[in-house]
Amino acid sequence: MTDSPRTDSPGPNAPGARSPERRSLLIEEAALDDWLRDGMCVALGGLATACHAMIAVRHMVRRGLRDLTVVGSAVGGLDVDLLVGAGCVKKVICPYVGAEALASIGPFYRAAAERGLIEVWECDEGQYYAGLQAAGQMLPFMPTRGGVGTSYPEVNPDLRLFTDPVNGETLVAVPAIEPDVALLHAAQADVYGNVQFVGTGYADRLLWRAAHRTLVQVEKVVSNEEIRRSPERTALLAHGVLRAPYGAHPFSSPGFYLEDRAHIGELVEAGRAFARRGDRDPFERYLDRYVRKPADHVAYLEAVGLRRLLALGEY
Amino acid sequence: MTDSPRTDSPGPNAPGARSPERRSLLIEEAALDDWLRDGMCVALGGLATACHAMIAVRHMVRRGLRDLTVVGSAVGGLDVDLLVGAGCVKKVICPYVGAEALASIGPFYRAAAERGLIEVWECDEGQYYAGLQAAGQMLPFMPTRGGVGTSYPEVNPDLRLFTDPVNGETLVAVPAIEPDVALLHAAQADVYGNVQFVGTGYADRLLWRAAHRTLVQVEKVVSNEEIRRSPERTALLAHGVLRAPYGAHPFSSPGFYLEDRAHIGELVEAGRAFARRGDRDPFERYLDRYVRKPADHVAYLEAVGLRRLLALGEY
Amino acid sequence: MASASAPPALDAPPSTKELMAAFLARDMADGEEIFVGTNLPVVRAGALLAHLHHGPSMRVMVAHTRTNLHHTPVMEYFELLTDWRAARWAEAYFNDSEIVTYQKSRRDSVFFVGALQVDPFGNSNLIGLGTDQRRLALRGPGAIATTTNAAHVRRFYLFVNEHSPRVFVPRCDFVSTVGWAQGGADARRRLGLPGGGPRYCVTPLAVMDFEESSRRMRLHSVHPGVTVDEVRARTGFPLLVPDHVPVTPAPTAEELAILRRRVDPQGLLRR
Amino acid sequence: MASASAPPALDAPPSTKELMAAFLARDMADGEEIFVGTNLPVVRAGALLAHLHHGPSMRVMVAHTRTNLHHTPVMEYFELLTDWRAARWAEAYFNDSEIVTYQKSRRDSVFFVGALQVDPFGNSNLIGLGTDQRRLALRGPGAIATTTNAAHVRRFYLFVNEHSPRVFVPRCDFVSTVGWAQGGADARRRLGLPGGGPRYCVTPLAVMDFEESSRRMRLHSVHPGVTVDEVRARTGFPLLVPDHVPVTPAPTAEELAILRRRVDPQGLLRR
Repeated sequence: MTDSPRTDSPGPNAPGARSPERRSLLIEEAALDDWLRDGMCVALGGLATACHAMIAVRHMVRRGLRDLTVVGSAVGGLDVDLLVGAGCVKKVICPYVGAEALASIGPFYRAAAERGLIEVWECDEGQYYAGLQAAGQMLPFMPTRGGVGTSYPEVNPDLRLFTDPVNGETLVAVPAIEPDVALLHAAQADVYGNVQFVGTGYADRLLWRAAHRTLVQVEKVVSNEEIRRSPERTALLAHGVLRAPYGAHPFSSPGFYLEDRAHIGELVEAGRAFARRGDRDPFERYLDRYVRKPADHVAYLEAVGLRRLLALGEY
Repeated sequence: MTDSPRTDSPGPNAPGARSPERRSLLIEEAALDDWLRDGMCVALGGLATACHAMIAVRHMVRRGLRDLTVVGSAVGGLDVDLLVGAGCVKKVICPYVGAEALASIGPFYRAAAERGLIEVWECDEGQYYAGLQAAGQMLPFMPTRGGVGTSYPEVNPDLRLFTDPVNGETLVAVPAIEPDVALLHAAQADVYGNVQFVGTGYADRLLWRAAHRTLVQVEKVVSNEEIRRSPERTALLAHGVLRAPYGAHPFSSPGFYLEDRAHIGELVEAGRAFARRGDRDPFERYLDRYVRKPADHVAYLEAVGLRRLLALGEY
Repeated sequence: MASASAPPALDAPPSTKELMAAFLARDMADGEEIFVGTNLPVVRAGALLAHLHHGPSMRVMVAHTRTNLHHTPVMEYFELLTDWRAARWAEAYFNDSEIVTYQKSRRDSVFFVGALQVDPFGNSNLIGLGTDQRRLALRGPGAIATTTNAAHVRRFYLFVNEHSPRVFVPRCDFVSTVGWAQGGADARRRLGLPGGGPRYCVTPLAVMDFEESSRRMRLHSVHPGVTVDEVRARTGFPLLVPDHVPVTPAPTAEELAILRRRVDPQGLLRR
Repeated sequence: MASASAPPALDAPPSTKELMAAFLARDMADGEEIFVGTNLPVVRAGALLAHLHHGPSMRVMVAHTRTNLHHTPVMEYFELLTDWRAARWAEAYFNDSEIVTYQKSRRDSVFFVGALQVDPFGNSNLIGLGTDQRRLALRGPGAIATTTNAAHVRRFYLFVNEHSPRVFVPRCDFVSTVGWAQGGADARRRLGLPGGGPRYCVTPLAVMDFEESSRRMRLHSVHPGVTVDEVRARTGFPLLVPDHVPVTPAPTAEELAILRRRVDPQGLLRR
């Protein structure tokens, strides 16, 4: 994760090929295979119980990807837990994995971490964001004060105490966190990758800045003219756009739907059955029903049921 | 400028005194005296020929403030030049002072710098922003790569080369740039200090983050309800708000008026008369007419003339 | 969302949680920045009570927005950090990464830190229990932003829901948040931490503070019906105890009325 | 704003500035990020010509906005960096501090660097002339963002309006922007600079590049009517000169038509 900065270009329209018109960045769900590979460092956007890129997450589980380094959001959700439960994850980089009141800690994550099955890159949010800042700024590290006097430099040897060259203070040096790809979920984008959120977009912009490439699921694909109507809302420029109505389900999508607590409860109970009793059956049933059997996102939504989806009311 | 972080609070509503209702942060122009003192480090917002807090700048000239350290904007404008010409400035911290095609470099600034009458804290924009970032993050320094291999560490000893503690790369350490006060000009705010820009607001948000206190001139004071109609536009929380229609004149104010090129030309010519011929009379006449004689901002606008102001058309 | 149960009567005696909320509220000053956290009803209620009772100019941070609720008749309870319905009150949004990174903007902020373990100097642990980070006996929820925030904010409060020797330990297995470090009046300054440190530690039994010269934990007050000996027995290290230990003061009728009518009509503090 | 003069006829021969703009345009690839600078009409025209001629997916940065102008019939000329009227084209805004700080978002960016002085390795100076920074004989405009941008962007172009021994010097009084440092194929890598460095130096007389192993400045082409000896004489250090030096190719009719009808109907490149 501390690769030196790259000078090759994975830009939205990698130079070279000529095209008579502006290129569309819209991808089909099946093309996710071109984005995701075993062993990658994958950043997952959103926060806690909101706005995780669940089409991409379920795709990784469906394909049985392995050895992923997952950069969860600063308050990582059960998107991370699902990937850990499915055995896709080697290492987790984020300060928290859970769903607050719905699950104070992700059950698969806790079990795997306690058993040493995954590596946890221990950090708090300040350190986590410092590492992403370093990557976005093409710097090898970023200083931060949070962590001085704590156990963090012991439990995470990547966090090094150093003496600042200006005032001589002791600070923590956080190495760059550089995801290969950031997987985000947003309100809308045009086919050229102009992404707009409803609300703050959490730290998705920083994940975009830090990552090599960014794929954004959107509730709606809108016209370029619609984007130009409110350019101040454009938060980032994606490298790929995936049409994804209800694509954050079972998590919430600001302005569109609230979290599906019943579905999240189903997932949490499956995790707890495994973590507490070693019983993996409920999770396997969950995976069969919601991940393996549905061939694509719309089939997943059908498995969830339209009645349920439409009940995840707006305000 | 590398003070260690402060723990005292200059917050918008400094705790202590009780108040039955939410406190208004609106100030009168005369109260600028409470904000500005000899020897201060003063940050000036806007960029190039736009959005400088000219009521505050003219106030400093009128009061004859001395020994200011001026943190100009990243592309500093003739706001800085005016202060230098009036003898208020000891040190300038910014990568540029001028007005682009209207004056490739500020004439007073050039003359004073070449004669050693002011200290120039030599930097490029990357270093400048790194120093402000450090202040906003309460860190003693921020690393940057821009400047490695250049003369900057020689011409500005505050910019120190150091070996990064993670990868061993040579980087530049920029000390925190911590203004005592940031003086900004924006589109609108409510009396509680919620400031909204038209357009990007340049780097004003970063100046706000770095500075101890922030005073914002606004074209319009609007209701709190108006602010709440578009909370996503609220960019910063000022410590003081000054009602300031045409308050950036002779510079532009996005969405309100363009720059007054004739007036800027008058100022530039006065500067050039001094810089080239040692003739200070045109500048003294300028100061008499536009700074010393007008007792306040409205009197200044009257000196400029309503006909001129209303001709600085919108698009 | 709002509970269907009737709001508690105003003349019912205060619950321990209401008492704790009122204690916290009184310690917060007007103009400060407060975080209305999720999943911590007492902390939420304390912050909002301060705002409504004596803090009309407080900055209220709720679910990635900043607002002022001084004239909001009844506070809706948002259980989740990302509940975007709270944006209906927003004066501004704030970005999660910016709020943690730009600590200078939070010089007036007060903050709350939970813990699995707390030591005699108010250092605390959210990382987990055990000796080897790679094989924790119990993985904690993690520090979230408490490490960085507690290093910088004006002051913070330790808040734990269980007062027992499991929580109050002579030495934390791991320290995720610095309190008064190794002790001494200038303990934090020596580490270069600009924030004011922990002022109080609030539990269901008592309130503790930190003695000024040693920065050791000291009993500040006991809640009604709790004895000093009980607190001592349930604290896993020697607590400094002054000659006279007052009882944590009860909320006034005005405070109770605000709590029950506007802040917590759902009655979360009485469960 | 738009000039009142009639656009130049399409059959008039190209001016030197038009030639320079066309050279720059051909070197820019589709998908790259280009800055439509102010106060540099040739650079502006080169970037926009590339966009309209063969770069429909370029990212066009103009006056703190990002846009795409592929279908915009005629480009308005904005003289000032802060001209907010350019926002009428915006797909996004960009913040001045973010664009300089977050260099990773600009991996596809190409950039232009002006100079008071340029040395044989393409290092350049915008700080000023003299020996003592505190008493410069001539204070330059300053590096603006060129130091940091040139360290990071995909590649950059040195662009000077005067080709003379005053500008092309054996050693710059100060270096504000690194080109190929002390020379050698890996000169920039040794300094840890991730960007691709200067590809061409474009002047009113000629185009220079940098020989691959030494990274010394080499004559690439001379503009029509200019001799190699003339360029040598007006360069203050020995220039590498290959056996055959081509003439900088003239714009095609298609390129000229785009330049004169859509990019520069004001005729700034013909003054």
